[in-house]
Amino acid sequence: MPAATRYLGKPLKRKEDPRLIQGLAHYVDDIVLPGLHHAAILRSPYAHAQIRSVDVSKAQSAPGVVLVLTGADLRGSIGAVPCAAQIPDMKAAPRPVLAHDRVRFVGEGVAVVVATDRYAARDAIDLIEVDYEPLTPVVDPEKALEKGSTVLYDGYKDNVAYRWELEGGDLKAAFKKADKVIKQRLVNQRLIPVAMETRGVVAEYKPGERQLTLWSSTQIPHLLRTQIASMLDVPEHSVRVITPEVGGGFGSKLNVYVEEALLGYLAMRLGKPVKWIETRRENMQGTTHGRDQIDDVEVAFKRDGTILGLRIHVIADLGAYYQLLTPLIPTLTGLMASGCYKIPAIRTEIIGVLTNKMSTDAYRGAGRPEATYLVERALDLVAAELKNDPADLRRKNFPKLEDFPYATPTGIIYDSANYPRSLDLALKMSDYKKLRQEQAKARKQGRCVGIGLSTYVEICAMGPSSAMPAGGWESATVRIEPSGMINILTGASPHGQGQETSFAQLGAEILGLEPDDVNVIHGDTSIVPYGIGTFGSRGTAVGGVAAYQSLMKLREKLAALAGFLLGEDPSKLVFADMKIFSKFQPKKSLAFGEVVAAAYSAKTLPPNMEPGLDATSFYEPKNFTFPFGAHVCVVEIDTETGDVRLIKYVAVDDCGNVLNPLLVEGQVHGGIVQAFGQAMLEEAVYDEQGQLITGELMDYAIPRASDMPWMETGRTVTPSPVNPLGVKGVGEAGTIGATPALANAVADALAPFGVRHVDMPFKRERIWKLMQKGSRRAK
Amino acid sequence: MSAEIQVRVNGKSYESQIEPRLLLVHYLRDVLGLTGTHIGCETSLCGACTVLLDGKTVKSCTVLAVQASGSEITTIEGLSAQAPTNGNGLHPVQEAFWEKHGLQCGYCTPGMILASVELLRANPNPSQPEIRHALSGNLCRCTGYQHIVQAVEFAAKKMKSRKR
Amino acid sequence: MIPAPFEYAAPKTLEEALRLVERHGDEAKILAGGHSLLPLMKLRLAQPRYVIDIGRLRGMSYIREENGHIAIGALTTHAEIESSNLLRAKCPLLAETAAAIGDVQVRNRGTLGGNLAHADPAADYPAALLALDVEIVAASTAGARTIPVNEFFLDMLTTALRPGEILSQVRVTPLAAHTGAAYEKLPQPASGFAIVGVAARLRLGKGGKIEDAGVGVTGLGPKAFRAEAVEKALRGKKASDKIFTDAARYAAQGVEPLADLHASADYRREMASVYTRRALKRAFARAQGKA
Amino acid sequence: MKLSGQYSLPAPPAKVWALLTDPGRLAKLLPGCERLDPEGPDRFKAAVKFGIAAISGKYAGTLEFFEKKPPRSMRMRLSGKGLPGFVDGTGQVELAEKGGQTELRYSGEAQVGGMVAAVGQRMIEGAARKIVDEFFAAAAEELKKE
Repeated sequence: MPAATRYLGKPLKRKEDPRLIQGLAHYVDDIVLPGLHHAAILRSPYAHAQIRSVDVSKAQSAPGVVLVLTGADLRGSIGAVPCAAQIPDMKAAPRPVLAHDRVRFVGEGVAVVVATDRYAARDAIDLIEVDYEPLTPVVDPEKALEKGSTVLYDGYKDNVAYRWELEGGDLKAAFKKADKVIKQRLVNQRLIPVAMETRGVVAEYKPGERQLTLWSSTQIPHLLRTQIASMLDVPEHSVRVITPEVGGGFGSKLNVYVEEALLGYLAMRLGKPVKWIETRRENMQGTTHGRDQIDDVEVAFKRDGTILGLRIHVIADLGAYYQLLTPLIPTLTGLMASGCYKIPAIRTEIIGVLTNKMSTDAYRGAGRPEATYLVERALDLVAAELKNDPADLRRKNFPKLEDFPYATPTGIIYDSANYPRSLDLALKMSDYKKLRQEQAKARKQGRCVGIGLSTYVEICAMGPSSAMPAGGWESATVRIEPSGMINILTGASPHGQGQETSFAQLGAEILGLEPDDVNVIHGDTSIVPYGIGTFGSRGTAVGGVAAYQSLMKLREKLAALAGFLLGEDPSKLVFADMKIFSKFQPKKSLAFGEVVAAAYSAKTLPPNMEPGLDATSFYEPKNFTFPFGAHVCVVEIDTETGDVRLIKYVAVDDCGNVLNPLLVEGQVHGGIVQAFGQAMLEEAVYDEQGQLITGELMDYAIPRASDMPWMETGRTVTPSPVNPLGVKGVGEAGTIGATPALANAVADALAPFGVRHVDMPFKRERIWKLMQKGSRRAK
Repeated sequence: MSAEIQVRVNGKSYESQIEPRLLLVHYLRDVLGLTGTHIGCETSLCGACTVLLDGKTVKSCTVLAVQASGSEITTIEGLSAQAPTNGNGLHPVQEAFWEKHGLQCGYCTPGMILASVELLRANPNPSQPEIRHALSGNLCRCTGYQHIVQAVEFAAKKMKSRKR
Repeated sequence: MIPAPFEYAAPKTLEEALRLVERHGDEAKILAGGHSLLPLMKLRLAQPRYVIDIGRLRGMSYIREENGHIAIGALTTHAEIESSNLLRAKCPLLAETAAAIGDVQVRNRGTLGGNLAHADPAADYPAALLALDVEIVAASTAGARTIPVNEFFLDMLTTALRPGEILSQVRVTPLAAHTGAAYEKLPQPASGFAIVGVAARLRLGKGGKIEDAGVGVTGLGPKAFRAEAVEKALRGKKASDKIFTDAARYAAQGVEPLADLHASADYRREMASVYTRRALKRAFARAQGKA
Repeated sequence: MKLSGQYSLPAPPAKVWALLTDPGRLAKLLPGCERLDPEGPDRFKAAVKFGIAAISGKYAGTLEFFEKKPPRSMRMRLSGKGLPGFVDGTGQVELAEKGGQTELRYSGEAQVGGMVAAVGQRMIEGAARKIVDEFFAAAAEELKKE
């Protein structure tokens, strides 16, 4: 990061906000085109059934209806949903755009109606008659593995999608050496991402230009374009994807969805623009879910608290089909199973299982929250067993500062860290010692208070291309327009993260301008160079670095030109206050705009210099980055009802250098509250028949303002050596760090009831039952 | 079947022939083109579709447009006309959300701002628990709410100083 | 989510509304604020052929004292009840219960009459109205009749309203002297509806003797009900924590609790006791002029 | 969803049996039943309007009796679908004589899907119970008339 910090590291107000707070921004559903048609999709009410027949005749003749198509009609016309994850010996589970023979989860599309307005399209859905032959649904992933279970796909002998193993270190020796081994089964329940804006697509085809334009609420416009072109079998350059404002993603819009291809197809077939906006119910049923692992953990340790080894067995419920990264997500759990500890030996075995449910895929943290959760719970189980303070036990197992870059037995290299520093700060901010004293007092009064701690590390800035299915680089073009205004075109397409501001800060800092002089353009594949997308906390740590590189290229060119015009050594030039001037003779100075004008007028250029000011960079990171932190929280449980109340939260996060602390704080807050959702409230519940019974926000609770106490946030700064900005990424940190802290607090609160572990979500009844059992035992 | 309605939206009068089943939120968005009001959950839980109907917040996904006939409606687009602004065309609550980073993806924001406006009208000096309680009908998945709470506190201060 | 088509009428007078309701029978649904009916219609679980919007009827939204009781018009919103000075002074339980419904936006729009006529087994009002022993007025072309609230809720989503009747008013007796009342609720975390909600009213005599008690329970079973066994266990006794705990044990007597993903029958039953005790304790504190 | 219960009916098992297997009379007793047409031996096509208050929908489906052991026991299968969703269930009915009357026990399991399952979860069991109660109350009335 440049030494000067006129704008970098400053809490600038966001540039994107004025349009958002005035209702002037445009999300997909706000786009209206002349002659716009509307699509609605009929979805299966069965989790598993054979389609005998579909009768669309009544729907076809309903008022306003233009076209009705079934899965059978589309067979062979559109490719299946792409899956970018390749795991050896993985079974295929491709999802057709509409089901044609068998439906495999509640909410799978069976037919589509296009009508002249939204209401007519919806009405016609009710007129389609489908004859289903119900099949036994496979819902529980453990039962799905049993012999004799119904199999989802003909031709397969079981529902195992794949088996994956990762072992590092000598696990046998570790367990042999151990004084003790603790086993625990941990369930990381299935979650629904619930971005406030559901998904939506508008597709328009211009036959003359042979141009298909898709507006989609997505995190990955370029990947989407490539995949849609392939699914529709049209040349990639005839597809343009535009992401307008995106109302939250959290990983659920990091995908290629059937509706995106379907709408493209419909627009091409009809020659009319068509819009489809997902209902909330469709969103709950048919946008990717997250987590859903059963983790059996064995931890081997010495009496003095040294952790020697971890054996992890994961059953990952993948759902019925693969979406873009479905099979890959659980493997990240294996990669990050070391946590921020020096654990000599780790073995992770994963069984991916196919069930009659919606696919799981990336959801804020994607595999890493599961890893952190299981490691942090394991540490607390050991601490409880040894009657050690959880903070002391953690400190004992941290790698030393001189161990960095630290290679884990899972095969990755942590770039930089100072775990004790963040832990110390969190303990200090929370007044941890006093909390423990107060807890002891509360317990004497019969109150049920728990303190939870987590120290975490996560993997960000996804990532080196060698580790990423579609490449791990990011692109940016910087264009300095003839008037001196800057456009940064980034391949990373943000959706709430605030890069229009932080990248403008970067541009202003490097070129000595004001942030208002810098405009950030993203999310249009026809304008912006190819990018990978915004996910895995890579927007700034990869996308930002690409922008930095392009800015530096232009700075160099401007310096060369200004040096030529001023007769000064370019390396002695300073960019500040909208001027370029000599460091030692400030009078040798040109206005920024003058130099830019010279580059465009091209009358006096140094020999061999091209006119214009335009630079594109593709930044390939040499490693991931590894943000870390320490969280402390306090919960109190109502002993009569089991109601868990969070009463204190302290988070210390280290995401390396920071471009805009306001944005970082916002990401941390949001992440913690999403973790609170998983810990306390959220669970996608399918009944035994595979019906999603948390199918609306009336039954799927997400956190409200009134659920949360004040969160105190602190930060340490350990720059990453991986990239020139020293940034690490922060989009998922809060979620990764907070979930185990909350779980540890609840387990700690329940310890007097003889409870060692309780699975999330900590719903009142579950806690109440444990307390009842515990009190009875005590009596 | 169609019905006739007359409404005043953001100070402008409209007369429309509509289907009686047309939801107010669709009327505002699709008929009048006021797309600042968003649809989040459709079950009157998330508050993204909040508008002011005769000065009171309602969830416009659970009101028929015909029910609003004869009423005065304010959407996010018309909010700034409701209060003295700082010359930047923003209502103090809008300014406060900007100042305190009370939004990320922005989708819940129009509803959240209108709910805050109603809160401050009823209670110009709310405590943090009062703010959290008053906004419990508005869901936000990005911010973790803390900056929103700070924004409402900031707006309260600002509105008091402007009245003086 | 879009409702199925229907025919719409917005009568201007109660008489006109009653004639329409009579004419269309069970093909019609009455729309007041719409916060019970519209969600069902949007899910297309309800597809009435006619919707009779009584929201424009004049003179059906009021809270006033008449003939020794407080009369509340059926179209009075939850927000109006929550903020009514008259109710806060003379029957704060109703204001407190109204404030526990949904959220600000819902309370601005939902009406007392709509809520009661819908008879959701987890609605908040019924608990309070049962504890207060109110009367419900049903209008029809034949005239008005009053229904004691204890006879009003018949079953899940089913009331004693007859075809052709419109709920027009609720009559509440102001709380007597030395009376305290409270509503305590365990909300369903997503929807805010009551998993269990208990309203308690206690009138104290000399020496802390409980002269009268009214306890209404919602959320527990298919319909809200008056917990008569609890009331019986309280009447004539001297108020104490112990008597509240003992009496609260009867909260679920004779009721087969509902079960869903948010709470099992057993848990609901236990929570009925816990919340009954909490409501009783708070009602008692209030009867003593505390809290 | 699992349902079970028992009823006392004012007639001996033979008469109850006759009633339960007579589609014409069943159609009259089943709440909301609009049609019950024989489609084969022990198999009927049904059109039913199920629901309570505002929440109601029309379902079309089949009712089947099997493993009939008159007048002691039988199993039945019921499937229906309509706009609000579908119901597929099987059940067992057992009749026992007690002082000239019949003690009837039933138990069954049903799969409910679609919109009803997703949002009406809280109410389904109560509604089902109510429908069964209404049916047997009507059956008792009918038997009394004989």
